[in-house]
Amino acid sequence: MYSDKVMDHFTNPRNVGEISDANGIGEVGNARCGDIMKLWIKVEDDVITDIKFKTFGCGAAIATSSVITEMAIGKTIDEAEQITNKQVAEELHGLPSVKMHCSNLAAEALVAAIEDYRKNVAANSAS
Amino acid sequence: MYSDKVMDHFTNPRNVGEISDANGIGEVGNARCGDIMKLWIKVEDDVITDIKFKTFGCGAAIATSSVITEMAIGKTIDEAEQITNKQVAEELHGLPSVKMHCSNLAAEALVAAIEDYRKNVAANSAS
Amino acid sequence: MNEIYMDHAATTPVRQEVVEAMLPFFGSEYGNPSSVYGWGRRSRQALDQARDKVSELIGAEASEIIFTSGGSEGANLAIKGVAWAYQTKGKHIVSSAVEHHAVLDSVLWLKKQGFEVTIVPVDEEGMVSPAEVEKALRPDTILVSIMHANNEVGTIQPIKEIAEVVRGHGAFFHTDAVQTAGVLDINVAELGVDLLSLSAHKLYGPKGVGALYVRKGVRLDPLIHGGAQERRRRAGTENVAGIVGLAKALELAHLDRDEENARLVKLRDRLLEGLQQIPHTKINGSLVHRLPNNVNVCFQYIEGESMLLNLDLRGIAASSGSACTSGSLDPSHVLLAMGLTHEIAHGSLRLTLGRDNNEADIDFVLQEIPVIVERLREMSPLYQR
Amino acid sequence: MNEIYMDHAATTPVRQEVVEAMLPFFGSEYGNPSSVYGWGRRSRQALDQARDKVSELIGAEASEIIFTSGGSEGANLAIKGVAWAYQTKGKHIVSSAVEHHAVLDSVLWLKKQGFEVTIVPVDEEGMVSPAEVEKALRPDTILVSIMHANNEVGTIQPIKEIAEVVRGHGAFFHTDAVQTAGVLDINVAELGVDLLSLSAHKLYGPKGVGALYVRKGVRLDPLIHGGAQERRRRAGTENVAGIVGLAKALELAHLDRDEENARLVKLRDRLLEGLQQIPHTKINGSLVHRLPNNVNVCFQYIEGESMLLNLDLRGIAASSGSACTSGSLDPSHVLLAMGLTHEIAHGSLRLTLGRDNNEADIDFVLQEIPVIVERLREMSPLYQR
Ligand SMILES: Cc1ncc(COP(=O)(O)O)c(C=O)c1O
Ligand SMILES: Cc1ncc(COP(=O)(O)O)c(C=O)c1O
Repeated sequence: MYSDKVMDHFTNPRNVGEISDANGIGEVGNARCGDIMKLWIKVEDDVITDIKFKTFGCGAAIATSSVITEMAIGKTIDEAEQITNKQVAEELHGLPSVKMHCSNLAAEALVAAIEDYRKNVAANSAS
Repeated sequence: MYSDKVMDHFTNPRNVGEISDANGIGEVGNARCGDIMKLWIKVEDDVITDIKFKTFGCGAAIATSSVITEMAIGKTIDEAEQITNKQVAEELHGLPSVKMHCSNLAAEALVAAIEDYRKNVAANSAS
Repeated sequence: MNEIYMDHAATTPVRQEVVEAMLPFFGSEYGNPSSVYGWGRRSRQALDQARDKVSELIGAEASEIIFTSGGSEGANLAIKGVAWAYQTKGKHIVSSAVEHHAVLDSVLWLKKQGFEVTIVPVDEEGMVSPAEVEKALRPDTILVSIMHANNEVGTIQPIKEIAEVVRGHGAFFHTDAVQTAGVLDINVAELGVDLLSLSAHKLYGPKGVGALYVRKGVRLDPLIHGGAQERRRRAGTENVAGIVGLAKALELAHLDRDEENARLVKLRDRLLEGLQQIPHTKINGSLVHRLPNNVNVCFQYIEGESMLLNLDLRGIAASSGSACTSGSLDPSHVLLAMGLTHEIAHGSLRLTLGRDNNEADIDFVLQEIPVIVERLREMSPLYQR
Repeated sequence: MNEIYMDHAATTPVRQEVVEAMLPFFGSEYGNPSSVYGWGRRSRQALDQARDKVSELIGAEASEIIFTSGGSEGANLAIKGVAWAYQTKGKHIVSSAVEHHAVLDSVLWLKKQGFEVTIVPVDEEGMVSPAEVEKALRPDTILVSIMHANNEVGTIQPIKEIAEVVRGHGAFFHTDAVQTAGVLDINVAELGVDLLSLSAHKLYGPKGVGALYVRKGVRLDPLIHGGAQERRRRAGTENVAGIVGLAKALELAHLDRDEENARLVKLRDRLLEGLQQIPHTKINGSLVHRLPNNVNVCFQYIEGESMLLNLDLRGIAASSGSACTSGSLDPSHVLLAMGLTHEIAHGSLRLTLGRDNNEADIDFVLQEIPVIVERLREMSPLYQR
């Protein structure tokens, strides 16, 4: 069902955990649907220098969370914001069609984290 | 499907043919339904001394024709008239249920032959 | 006693290679294809491969194949499924007088449920004409079902021409290809059909499994509701072994189809010729548009079942349109639709050849049949020399 | 890697004796049971014997058995068949919230066709109460369908009591015994049911074959129209090999049912006990009225499919009511009907034991699961130690 790459990220997820001094946090999904992704990012000079995740969800949810941390790290937030769920799926060499929608929330989580970062920055500069 | 006794009568039918000087002939069934039985009887002193048949029909039709000739021969016409289709089936150790009605016309053919004989007698004594 | 099987239109033996392809799925590979673990994935893979193979062999896409429990389910699903799904669009269905009961009785049942039905007649060779189908079409016709070749008399219908007529009217077209799958070309694009049903046990595969082709875009209400199998169009844990067997059998059939058909046509024609020597004998069905393996004759003055029993006593397995073999009073609806009288139709005999038959079989049959016919005629009150 | 199969509620391996009983019917005994000649009669005889055996084992008469293509077809035939046959008498049907989709979706489809449906709730153990069924019955109720035991949580329903209630109201009663055939006593007279469906592949027989018991006098419209097979209630050339396999499997199951159940209960309870040691774990279903082989638990804060994948990586085959295994968004309708929240229902795991499992398997599973649960919880944003 899953590609080898999905299984690799599922069995050895990269960047699991939290960042205590994160300056952006994104959370998407809800427990009702069986998928929650939470992403922590650390942004320095507009570049994502650290990223960690925690995910409640199926194999696809965990693998997409893991792979997006690899895709995002080192990118500027403007670049990272452009990553789509489709690209995430492609990076994993495809996902089963039933998983494309319900369990591939990674790009949305990343966007949410970046938005949170921007809000924090705006709040800080305003104060 | 058929009992050994049916197959015996089907493969070695008794009394096939016609009786040239028969004094009773009975025919029942029709080609539309796929079964026609014709019985010739020779009656002497109210006793059936000879009987022959010709049948167009399935295995059950041929076997019931054959067995009724054995059952009837030597009987008085009053006795022979009492033979039922059910008795014919029993004599053959049973018939498949789908065959009970459509292909077991033997008793009716015998009754028809006896009636024909009676008519002939009446006609002869009247003349 | 030497047994000669000449009833391949009724069913066929499962080829050894087919049994071998099936065996693992009774043994170690018993997983449910819906399961995520290894056993399940391996079953799923076998299922996917079978689907690819079947779809490829009939010129379809994998997603257009629904595996069924056989030809009858396939025809029922095609007909009732389309009828239910499109009942708001129209309630008129067209079929022919010589269809298998799986089609005819489905259509007649729908009639009881409020659909309208037109049964197209056939000519004396059992042929449906595209013009008659055209005449039957109405603006509210949603489905036409005409078989590819007839199971009794072997007449092959002009499916391509009929399909064109039907397409022109915007109705869907189902063909029952149970007798032609593995024998003729059933490329669905070539034929131009929207639905096509086939059955494994008629093509040297196992009983109880079949396939229904449904062109992409054609909606169906399921006949069997439940799990999400077969893209929610046919519920039930998949008969993995059977499906693998079906795919293998169809594949094998295609390997040497042309040679085998040529061989069968020769045997068939030898048999037909020999039988025509018997007086008062009528060949049924088209001599031109005919399945390579089908012989169907009527012997006047005798009844089919007693013929079959006598053949069986000599080790020959054959079939008849006789009423008595089906337990009904009327003989074959196919022969009657072709204009035969009841009397003659009762005396029909069908011999259908297969891979296991050879010339010696034909000669043996041709030696036995005249003797049996003569014997039964001697016994028949209808026969006057 | 050692593979441990613990998903016997999904499907079971075919027992060797069953395969051996089936093989002749792929080989030399390929006749169509409707044929009059030797091959046909031998197939017919095998079919008759299988029917006798199955009917005897469930306390029915041979004429009351219809062979089907599995549990889903059986349930569909029972429900739609009775609904169609008795629609002039009434159009109300009762079922429960925890039925298999083969039942639920049949009933819901009939609703779309104009029937009325009442779905009876269950308690937190998944139990249907006879009183609730009684409340649902109306003068126009023609059919009630309540499963014998649930396939997810293993809860055994009080079928006898429910049947009594239904009989008192003059409706017919169908039970889906797919999970109990071969395991519990399914004597139809004892249970008091009018219809009962079962499936071979759940009891160590082949996939794609099942049986439906229909009490004498209960009418059915066929689901599959066509030939005169199965007393005109289910058309299609019979899957002789499969039917022989079903009968053999059911016979074998009955030979040592009590010993095997006792063995399974021991294993099951050892497993249940071990799993309860894991914190934030909930056992689902009744602990008293429970199938001998069923374990169903929810691990809070984690999702079922990721659990299954991890188990699979360690060679353990299991199942989940997770939404993600079915491709839907909602988790098991059974767990939701029992009052579980979506969050918790997503984290369910079903382990169903069988003949091939032993104590060592249980111990291995009990060693692996806590590690996996801990690892997934570490990864879960919902989990706070
Ligand atoms: C309770 C129940 N009913 C019906 C079915 C359907 O049986 P089958 O897969 O044989 O169609 C199943 C299993 O899938 C089941 O567990
Ligand atoms: C033309 C035709 N259609 C349908 C069927 C039904 O197929 P099955 O017996 O596999 O259900 C048959 C054979 O019985 C057939 O010959």
